[in-house]
Amino acid sequence: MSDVMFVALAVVSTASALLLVTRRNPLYAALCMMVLFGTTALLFLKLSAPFLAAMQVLVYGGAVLMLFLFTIMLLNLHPEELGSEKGLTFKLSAGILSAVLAIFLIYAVKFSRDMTGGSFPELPAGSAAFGSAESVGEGIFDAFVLPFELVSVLIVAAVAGAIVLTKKKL
Amino acid sequence: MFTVDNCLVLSAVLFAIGVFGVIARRNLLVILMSIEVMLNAVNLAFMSFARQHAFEGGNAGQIFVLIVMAVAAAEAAVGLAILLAFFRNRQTADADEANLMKN
Amino acid sequence: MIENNTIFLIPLMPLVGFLINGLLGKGLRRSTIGMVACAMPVISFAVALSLFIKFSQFGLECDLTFRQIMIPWIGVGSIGVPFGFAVDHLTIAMTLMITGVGSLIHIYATGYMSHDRSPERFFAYMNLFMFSMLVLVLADNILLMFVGWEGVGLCSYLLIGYWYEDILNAKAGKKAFVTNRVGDFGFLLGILLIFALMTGNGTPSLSFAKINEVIPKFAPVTYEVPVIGGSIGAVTLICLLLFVGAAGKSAQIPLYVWLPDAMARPTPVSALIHAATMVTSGVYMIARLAPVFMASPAALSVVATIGAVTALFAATIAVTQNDIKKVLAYSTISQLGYMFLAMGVAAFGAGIFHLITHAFFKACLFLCAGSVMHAMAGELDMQKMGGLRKWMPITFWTMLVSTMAISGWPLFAGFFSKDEILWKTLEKGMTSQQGTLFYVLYGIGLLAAVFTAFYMFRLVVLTFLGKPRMSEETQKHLHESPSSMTIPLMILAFLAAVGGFMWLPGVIGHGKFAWFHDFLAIREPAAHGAHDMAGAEWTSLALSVALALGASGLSYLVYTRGRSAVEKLAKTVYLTRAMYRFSLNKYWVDEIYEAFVIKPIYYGSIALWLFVDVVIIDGLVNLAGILVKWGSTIFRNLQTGFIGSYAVTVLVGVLVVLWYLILQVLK
Amino acid sequence: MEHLIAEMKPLSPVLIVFTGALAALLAGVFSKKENSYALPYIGITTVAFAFVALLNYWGRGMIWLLQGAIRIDSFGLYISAIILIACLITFLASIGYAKRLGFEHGEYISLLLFASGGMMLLAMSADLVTLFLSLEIMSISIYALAGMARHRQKCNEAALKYFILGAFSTAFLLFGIALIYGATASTKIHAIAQVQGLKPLLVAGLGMLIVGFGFKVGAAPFHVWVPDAYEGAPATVTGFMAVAVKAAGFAALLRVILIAFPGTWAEYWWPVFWAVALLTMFLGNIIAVFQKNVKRMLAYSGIAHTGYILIGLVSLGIAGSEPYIPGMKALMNPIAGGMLFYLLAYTFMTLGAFAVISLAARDEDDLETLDDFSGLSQRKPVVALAMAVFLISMAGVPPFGGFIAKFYVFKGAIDVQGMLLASGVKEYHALALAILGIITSMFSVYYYLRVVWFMYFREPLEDRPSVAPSWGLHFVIFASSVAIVVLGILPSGFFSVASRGAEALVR
Repeated sequence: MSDVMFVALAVVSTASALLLVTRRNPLYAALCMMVLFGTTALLFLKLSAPFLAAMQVLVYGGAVLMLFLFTIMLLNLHPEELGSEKGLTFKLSAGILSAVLAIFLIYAVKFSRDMTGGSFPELPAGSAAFGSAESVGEGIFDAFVLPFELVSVLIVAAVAGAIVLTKKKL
Repeated sequence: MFTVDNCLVLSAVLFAIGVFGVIARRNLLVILMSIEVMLNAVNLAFMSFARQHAFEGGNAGQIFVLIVMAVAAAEAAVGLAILLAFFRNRQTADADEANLMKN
Repeated sequence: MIENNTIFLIPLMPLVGFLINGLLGKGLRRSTIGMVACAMPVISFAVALSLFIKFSQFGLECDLTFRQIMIPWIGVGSIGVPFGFAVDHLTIAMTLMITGVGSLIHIYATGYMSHDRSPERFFAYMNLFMFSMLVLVLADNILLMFVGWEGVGLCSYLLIGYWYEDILNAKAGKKAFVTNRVGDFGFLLGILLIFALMTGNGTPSLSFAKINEVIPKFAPVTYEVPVIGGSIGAVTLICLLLFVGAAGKSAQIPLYVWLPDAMARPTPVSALIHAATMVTSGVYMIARLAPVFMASPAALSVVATIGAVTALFAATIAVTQNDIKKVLAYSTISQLGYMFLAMGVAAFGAGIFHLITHAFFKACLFLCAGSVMHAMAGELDMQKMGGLRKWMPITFWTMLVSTMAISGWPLFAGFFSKDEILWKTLEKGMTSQQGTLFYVLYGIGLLAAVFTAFYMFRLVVLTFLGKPRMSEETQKHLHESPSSMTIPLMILAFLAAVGGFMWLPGVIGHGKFAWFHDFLAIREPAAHGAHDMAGAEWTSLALSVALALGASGLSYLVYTRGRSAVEKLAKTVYLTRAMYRFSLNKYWVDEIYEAFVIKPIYYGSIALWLFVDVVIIDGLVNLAGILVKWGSTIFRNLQTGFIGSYAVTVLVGVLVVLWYLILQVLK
Repeated sequence: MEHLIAEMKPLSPVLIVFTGALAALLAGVFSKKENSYALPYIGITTVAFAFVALLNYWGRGMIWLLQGAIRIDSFGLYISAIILIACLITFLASIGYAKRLGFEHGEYISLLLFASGGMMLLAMSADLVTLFLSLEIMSISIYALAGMARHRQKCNEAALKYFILGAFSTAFLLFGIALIYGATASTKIHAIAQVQGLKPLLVAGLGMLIVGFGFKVGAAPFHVWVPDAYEGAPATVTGFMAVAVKAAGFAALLRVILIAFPGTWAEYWWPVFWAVALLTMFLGNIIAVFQKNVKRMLAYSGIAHTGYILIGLVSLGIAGSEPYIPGMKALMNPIAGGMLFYLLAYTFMTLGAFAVISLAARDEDDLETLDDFSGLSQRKPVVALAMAVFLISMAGVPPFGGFIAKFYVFKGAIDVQGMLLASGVKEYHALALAILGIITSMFSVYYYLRVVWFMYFREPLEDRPSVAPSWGLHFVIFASSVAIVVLGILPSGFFSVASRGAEALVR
């Protein structure tokens, strides 16, 4: 059951990613992105990380996707304004290079079987130790308190940057 | 099927698809989305490693996933802001139009 | 090693002059600019003189060094490379020459540049050059010498800017650039290798004293050369690398091509940089590192061979040039060849001796040429001169004196110094095991001396004697140069006449009148059984005197009387019946002469020049230029400006890195 | 909570910088537009305070913070000092310039400070989580800074290209970190070195890290963004990008590579850097030759300088490879010190040169084409002299700082080669690098001198009105040229500081 679900999720996410990068209209691409983020959230759930799955939906679905949709609306490109795309040869060679990258990565993974070969370790039943909000929160406020603070710095910097670049009048 | 390396393979494939999107597309919005796909793929890899190392090394993997999400959001914000500034000056969202400087 | 804290004044003064003229020059009056620029080298000269007097107080044979460490410079390990100056006999001789001749040239330049647009820039660079040159000479370590080395090169380039719009379009600039870069590359690599060896030896110092002490010990060490499969001695490698540097700076084969082109600069620059000082720094460097070079006979042979070949090669080219400064340029290359020949036969003292006498007569020659140009409104072509003696007596006589000096007329400076080199070469041939090489080199040297006398007298005759060939208009404006120009000429001519008495040959002075030789005190191998060779030395002396006089006379006759000269020559030399028949058939003789002497020399010279200079060297320089341009264009075009292509480049980089690393791990 | 505050104390330089960034942001929002001239002074004050706080920790040994997320050591402090100097010079140069180009906002000052804080943290990070985050703080601020002059098309384009390629390479870096985390179950840099085995995964991660950092420092073939981003960005930002991003990138690269992948790992990574360094030196120099735009030429020259610094890293790799050659270890500290010295000399040369470029040529354009430079010596003799000093120093001509820096780096390679030969290893990689380095730097004189040429031997063009530079710009140009001369004449003291900085990585 678990395997079937994984395969299904993998197929859906790969398909949506492929559609994303091939759709001409960015609006369709954004919709594909939504599907991809959703399947990723489900995969996180399968990986016993409910908190992160929730965050995935909130951050990606709520923030990132919305940003993209707003921008698409702001630009308001008509289909005829989309412009031309790269030539077929360029796309083909890009595809080949990307495929080679995937093969290399898979190669690296498969040749490290002694480490990655097995299935995931069993988590003690009923415990919320691994992927729960408590356990992640504990990490955030203990060992990773500095990164957590730095995230806030990062977001302030990003907001400042975004404002200064886009505000009409300063 | 649901093993560590298959999760990683899925992540690698998604990553490569994102790479393809960045390279082969001219629409800046799609390029930005492809970058999000790459980051998403990385998150998947982190999550599967975190699940595998559930009993060692603390929660570093999951924290990383969280941080990558924040970074992705920040990058999207700045990236779209740059895109908007570009669009205002040029009236286009075509990456290949950004070709004033070369050689 | 005696501490002395006045040495720094010698290079400091020109630096001060540079700063004054460079920063304030715009607001100063012309006369003030000239005054400042001349005063500085003169003060340096005075300081150097005071140091020289100190040396004399210790006695000439005393081997001592004054040293002044200003500040620690580059710290590496326990001992650093200091920013310091050291003055020994060799240095003080060079310093006196540079500041003395330099001062004279500066004084001359105040007259020569009197109509220039912006003399402050010119004098600022001249002073900056003096500063760099003095740093080069006074440096107590090889790294500081490199600083001066690069500094003089830089000033040399900067002075190209007087005549060219864009460094890229100036062929001269390009050639000077490429050849000097090649030279500097060798030099820097040599320094690094020395540093590596010194560090390996546990004496991480770069001072000349330490290098000369330690590096010769590495003579047995050899490195395998990976491609060829042979091996090369560590010291030989160092010497060859340093020699590449020296050849670049001192215009030796194959890196000489920039010097003739550099003649486009103002004449005082040519006199100072391209005759007296900068181009001799390669010779000085080898003399400075004499013990290192002594440890590698192979490298010395290379130096000697290149030197002798350059001497002959450049002299043959000089014979046919019509541009007065080009002749002098090739002559300089040729004389530098003599100096390297001296270095190569381990006659370091003789080489430096020739360096100094050469500075006198060659500076004088250049300045005379400048005087002529000054009068002729910049005309350089000797075909359009002639008869100038009438208008410019002082220039003529000073030029004649220096010409006799360079041609090796007895008792003039060049005679003593050049003959010393030739004799040492012959002596080496008679004493060393691979004598043949040195006999050949001696022969080449003699032949070059013949050519030297020939082309120099050709120059004098074409310029000053015979009928005036310039236009009426020009003739009206001919005049002798102002005294600010003629006085330096006379001083230099005087030095060129008597400078040789500093060092008389062994057979004449019997070792008593060779104080310059004693003074230099560079450890030369003692001449074996000098007395047995007195006969040989006399022969050599006589031979070179005869050749010099003969070639001068021939040249004089050929270029003054033309065909009738040949007739006359025939009469004086062959007083028999055969001569009479020659005389009868003078056209026939003339044709033989044309066919067998003039034409071969002429065409040979042209061919040599065309082939080596224009085809090979120019070709190489141009090829390098084309390759760079080509490469640049190709790689520039890869920078397409498209984001997608950039991302592809990055991705390809990723793939190559991953491919390499994964393969390495799986091995 | 108290212990947390106590623990944060050694981080005070970074915290001061971030506080200053927030202060500048708020000041920019709440102050009137006519008071905006005061904004750079907030930045200058902040940097001064941070510098004092930084000096306070110099020489105190290593301080581990927050469960090993941060290690404050001499290396991090040295790099932080370079970054603060760069930041200070950028502020000074921005006085007047920012107003002329219309970005005299609080956000500009604030983003510069955010970037600096991120870079300082990057240099101090001992944990990949912190490292990645500080890298992102730096990058995001710089992306925005590059596009700061919003109405200039080139500026938009520069930001766009830099952003897309930067995010692209960051994704690779991140994947690399993921693989390393997967292989070692740890994100602590020091812990990674303890792990054995699992090589393909770890080595793929290493490769991706090299790509990510190589991108930031502008090493070929990951240098593609450099020319366009440098040319398009405002001159002050370009200077900051060229110096601070490179210094921070090298800091992270050195720390990760030398601490997490020492010993047996060295023989995997040094050939990669060898090839990268070779390519970087070659490409940077050869493309720079025929550039007509000085700003772009300096971008390519910056690439070339990366190549020279990488020579040091390759030497370190060869020297650190197992099995150790006796005596090799003693060479490592001077080599790393040479690299750090190079970064310092590079800081002054580059920032000075870009400060000169930020002088106006026409209207709002920078002083960037060769024509703009013609006759500069007549219009602005002091500035032209300073520019000549910067360029000649970059070319590696003595007696300026750039020569000494190159000398240390090349000497390091030759020393390593000598040691190899002495112990009978017949490989010539270090020598090849040193020779190519010397050849290319010899030929680089060509394009640097060309600018000097235009400044001194061309007549000025008519249509280049002269704009009076601000006092800050004058001060920067003057101080940088003095610094370059001092670094050239009295390098010993600075080199010993640099070697102490390197002690934290290699002893």
